[in-house]
Amino acid sequence: MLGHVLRRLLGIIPLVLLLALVTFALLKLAPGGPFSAERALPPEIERQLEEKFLLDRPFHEQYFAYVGGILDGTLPSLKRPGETVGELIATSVPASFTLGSMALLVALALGIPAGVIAALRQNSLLDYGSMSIALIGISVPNFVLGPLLVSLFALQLGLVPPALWDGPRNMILPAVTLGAAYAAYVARLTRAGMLEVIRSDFVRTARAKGLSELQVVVRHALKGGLLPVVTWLGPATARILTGTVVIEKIFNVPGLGYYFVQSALDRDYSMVLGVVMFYATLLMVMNLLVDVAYTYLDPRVEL
Amino acid sequence: MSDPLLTVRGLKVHFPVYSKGWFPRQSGAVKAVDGLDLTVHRGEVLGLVGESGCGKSTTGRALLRLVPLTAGEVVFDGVDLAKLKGEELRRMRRRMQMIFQDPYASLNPRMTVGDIIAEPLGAHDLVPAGERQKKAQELMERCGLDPAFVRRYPHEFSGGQRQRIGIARALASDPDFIVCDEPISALDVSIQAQILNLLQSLARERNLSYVFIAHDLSAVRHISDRIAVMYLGRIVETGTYAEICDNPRHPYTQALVSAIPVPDPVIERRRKRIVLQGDVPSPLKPPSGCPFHTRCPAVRDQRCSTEAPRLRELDGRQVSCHFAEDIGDLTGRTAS
Amino acid sequence: MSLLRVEDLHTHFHTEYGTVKAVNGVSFEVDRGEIMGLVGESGSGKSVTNLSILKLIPTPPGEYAGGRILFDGEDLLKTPESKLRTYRGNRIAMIFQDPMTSLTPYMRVSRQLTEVLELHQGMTGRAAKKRAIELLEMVGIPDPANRVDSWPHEFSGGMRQRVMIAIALACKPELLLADEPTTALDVTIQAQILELIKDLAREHGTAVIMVTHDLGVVAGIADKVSVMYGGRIVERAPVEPLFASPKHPYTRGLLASVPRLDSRGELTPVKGSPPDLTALPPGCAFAPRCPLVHDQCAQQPPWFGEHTLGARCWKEQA
Amino acid sequence: MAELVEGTSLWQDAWRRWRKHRVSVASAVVLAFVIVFCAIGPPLVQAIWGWTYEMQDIPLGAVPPSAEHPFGTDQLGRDLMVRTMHGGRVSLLVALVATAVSLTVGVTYGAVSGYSGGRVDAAMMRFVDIMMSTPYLLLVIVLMAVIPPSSVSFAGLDGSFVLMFGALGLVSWLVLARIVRGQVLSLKRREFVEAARAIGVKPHLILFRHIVPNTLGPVIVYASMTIPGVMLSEAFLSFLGLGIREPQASWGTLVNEGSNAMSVMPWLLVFPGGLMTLTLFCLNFLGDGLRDALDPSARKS
Repeated sequence: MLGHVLRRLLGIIPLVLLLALVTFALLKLAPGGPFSAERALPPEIERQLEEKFLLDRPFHEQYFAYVGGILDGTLPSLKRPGETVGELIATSVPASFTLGSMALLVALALGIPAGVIAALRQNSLLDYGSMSIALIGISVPNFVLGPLLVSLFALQLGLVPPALWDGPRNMILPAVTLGAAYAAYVARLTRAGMLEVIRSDFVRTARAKGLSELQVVVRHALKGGLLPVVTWLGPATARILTGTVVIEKIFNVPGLGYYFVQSALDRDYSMVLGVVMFYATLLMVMNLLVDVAYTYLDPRVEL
Repeated sequence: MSDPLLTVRGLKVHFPVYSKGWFPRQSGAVKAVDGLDLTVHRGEVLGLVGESGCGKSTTGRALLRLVPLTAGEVVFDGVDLAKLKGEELRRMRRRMQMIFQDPYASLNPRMTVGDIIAEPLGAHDLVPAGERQKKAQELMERCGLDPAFVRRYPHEFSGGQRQRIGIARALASDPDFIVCDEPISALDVSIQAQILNLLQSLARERNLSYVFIAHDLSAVRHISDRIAVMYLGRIVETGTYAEICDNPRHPYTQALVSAIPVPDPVIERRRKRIVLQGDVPSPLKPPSGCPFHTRCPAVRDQRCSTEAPRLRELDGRQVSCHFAEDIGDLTGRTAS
Repeated sequence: MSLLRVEDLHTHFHTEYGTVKAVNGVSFEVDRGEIMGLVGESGSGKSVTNLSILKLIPTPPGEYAGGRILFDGEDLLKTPESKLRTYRGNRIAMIFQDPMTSLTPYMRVSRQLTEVLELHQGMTGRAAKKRAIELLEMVGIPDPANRVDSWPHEFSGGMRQRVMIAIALACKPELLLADEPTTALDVTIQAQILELIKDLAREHGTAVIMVTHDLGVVAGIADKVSVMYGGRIVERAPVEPLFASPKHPYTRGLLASVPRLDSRGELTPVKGSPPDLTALPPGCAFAPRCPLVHDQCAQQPPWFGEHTLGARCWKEQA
Repeated sequence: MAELVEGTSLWQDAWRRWRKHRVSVASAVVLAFVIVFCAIGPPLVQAIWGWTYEMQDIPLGAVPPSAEHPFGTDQLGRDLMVRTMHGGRVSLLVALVATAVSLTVGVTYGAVSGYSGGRVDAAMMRFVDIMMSTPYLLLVIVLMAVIPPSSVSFAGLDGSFVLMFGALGLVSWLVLARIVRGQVLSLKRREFVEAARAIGVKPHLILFRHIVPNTLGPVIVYASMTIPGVMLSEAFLSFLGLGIREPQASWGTLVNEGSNAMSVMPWLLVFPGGLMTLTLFCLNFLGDGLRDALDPSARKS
């Protein structure tokens, strides 16, 4: 088990490097460079800048220099003089991370109970109601929901400040906006998973033992019913990572996501590369964690 | 008995097992069939019995070369199927057919019954396209189905009727040889006899040869001329139905026969059973020596665990047990 | 008085294709220490009868549409759920057909055993564990002390069925409901399991209802037999007369259509197909397939005494 | 001979089941209205009022909905209704084409992988695994950000469209490839395919008569669920300013503009956002109904 986890962790390294290579190649292949797009930059200065950032070197030298610089944290941003990629990521990650994990929490805290109840009361009004709400929840894009929530709760009711990021009270709206669709999705997954388990033979066995309905659900059904949700957590991380990009824009959250889009538009090679590598590592580690969690939940699965 | 239609020698079917991980490597093999010899004569029904996982279904598929063969030869009417390729093999399939266990899974749910039954006719260009449906209806009638239902779909039929469709399809190309893979075990008890009788009368009427695979020795006894008993990928005993069922010599056959309940309380309560201990070993790691020695009630000495017994002649049947002469009847009955 | 007395039980299922009368007026009784075989094909209502006794049919879509189930004098259909729970797994235990899916895959075998002991006997901790090991030993699991903490998937099918039996017997039930307990197993394993159930029933004086479609199994294990067809019991008899001189044409048909290991006589199949439970005929459900059918059969089903022996057939009573 | 009895195929069966799913049928009807609205709207508006989606009236500026401008106008005085219709055309077109791309790639890839089996299959699925464990949407963002649309314009289509078709098609085929592969693998082992081999049916007929028609159900279900996802992704990228570019409009870009002016000009968000949400609703409900009707495993419930 431990050996396997270590092997998987080591396996992440070449994958991240490969991904960095693809990204870097993409950036270089696309017409235009980081400084060519800018207005009225004398060729002399452009050449100086390119020299400074090693952009005149052969491709492989650049690649190794950039990746090395990211790994030891010394690579400077091309567009924000005086700041390194490492510092920029370090200062913007906490906001994104808080937002993402709160959204996930919202999703699980709303979705799981809703799904369980819908499954236990299958074909009841409660089931149809909550599942219709869930389907509606999936259908509202968060960039529509966000402004609506802001206008309702911040501008009309004045309950929370509209677009600030300076305290837990202000995190509610962004987290709910981001989490809503995932909550709906989790509810559907949980319902489907629970329905499958609740009809299985071993749940009938548990009832035949004389357990109460609550004991049957909690001890025998829940673990299996939640397996689809656990499987979903891996890809969910990826989606939440990109989801934060939009939310950060709507709510003016000083996080990593919007930074990333901006640097891609600016062709800030070092920043883009840094964020891609950071996100890729994070995502792969999350996937590994999900796989490990899975083996604990389902003893039949081996890593 | 007439000349052999099908002869199998040293047949092995191993399924590779791969290690987990990003770059899987073969880490072993499930030895589903592991050195099997068999003969089927023209017009003969050979019963193939054994418990789940003994490799009987794989054997059935190997006889038609529906699974890749690891080693050995399968000679059908003088042609070694193991050496045939592509189109040659496909043409050979006209003469050998299969009836499957699961009447729900073995019919394409998106085709009409007529198209399903007529498919072999098209595959081998036996009947002009315009007459195929009519031929399918004749086959339906022969198999006890209402030919008016030729345009219905499989899901509109019951299990027993579906099995009749499967039989009609197998007959369409007028084969000499049919592998019946547990054709009745998925059916209701009251339907099983209908299908058994149908299979039996078809065999007589068309001089068909069957390999009839089942785990139910009673049904096998009913329909077979000879019976072969399998355990862990090998034949442990083969003989006429009476030899196998009334006077088995291999300890495994004896245990199997004694374990099958007889629907008669008077006899049932008098019978002595050989209750085998433990489970069938994994075909991934079959035991050394005789594959049955780990559960054998008559296991003797070192020889059983080191030397694999060969299938040899004994009183007219074939047995693979080192001590078949000595062990006698393990239930203590007097030999009849 | 009998330990269990089922009177005119009706269990229906409401589906989009109509009401399925799975159990349609079933009566029988079982005494302590007695093994009753409940024989029938798939869809005859035998498993639903068994599940109804413990009220394990999900409602909806199921419905207990009538009748009484008297267990030790108490009507289980009227017993409140909370009290019924103290019977389940305790005074009445159940084993199911498929041992591969009947144990919770996410729970160790030890926990699944101690759970019942905890619930019904208040045993906890080490005492419960010790008892769990004893139970596994009793059902013939080799090396139980080491295997008690295994996961179910580490056991073979036969071993899992033994674990199921150990769970069922944990509280020494008065009534054991066995729902095709050997159908999914190989014959050599079936022989082991049947011996086990027989011995344990005799030892503890447990009443057993053995649901099966295999007449051979019944012949070997049961004291008396009820044959079901189309949601009703069509014949009731002690085991020997049932096989020696079956009265109902369906029973006769079944016996004549099952191949036997000890002979190779001609098989006479029952013609036709099992009935559609959503559209049962008003008269005898077997009439469309019956060789002896006459006018009377199409009307009222023949009268059949609640607990008398015999066959539910006009021909038989005439 | 007796009269032939006609059967009902599984497709007819599914159709009957789907028709019972009222919400799904209603969604299909609404969806049809939305499509017609977007498709024939722009020429109609032009004929009645004379507006086109790029026609500006800067002095007019942003006005709330009125009889003349049912949805109001934006800051440049462009009629919002015709822009919403046009945006709908673009969004729906992108979703359809990208889904078609993903279907083509995914079905081919999955079928080849599943049908070949063995090492080819293992290698092909490894690649999908790797792709799935990377934040490929970030790569799409990079792609969309750095490639100038003009460099990829194709057959008269705006480059930003082509880029969007490709980018979204390329990221959404992964799951589909897996589903198709799983289907093909299990179908290959199903007895009726084995039966076809035993009969001696020619290999290409096995594939096209026995395997392909039986994968179609899950593929249709998945495709119906992909369309709303792709539409959302398009809007998401356009919202970030990476997709469809001015003067073109999609629902994503319109919502982006609208959300910036939410507090003062709510109609700018409400109309395109509302229509888009309605469309997504209907697509999701439609997909749900199709799944219930076509997916044999879900049918049991």
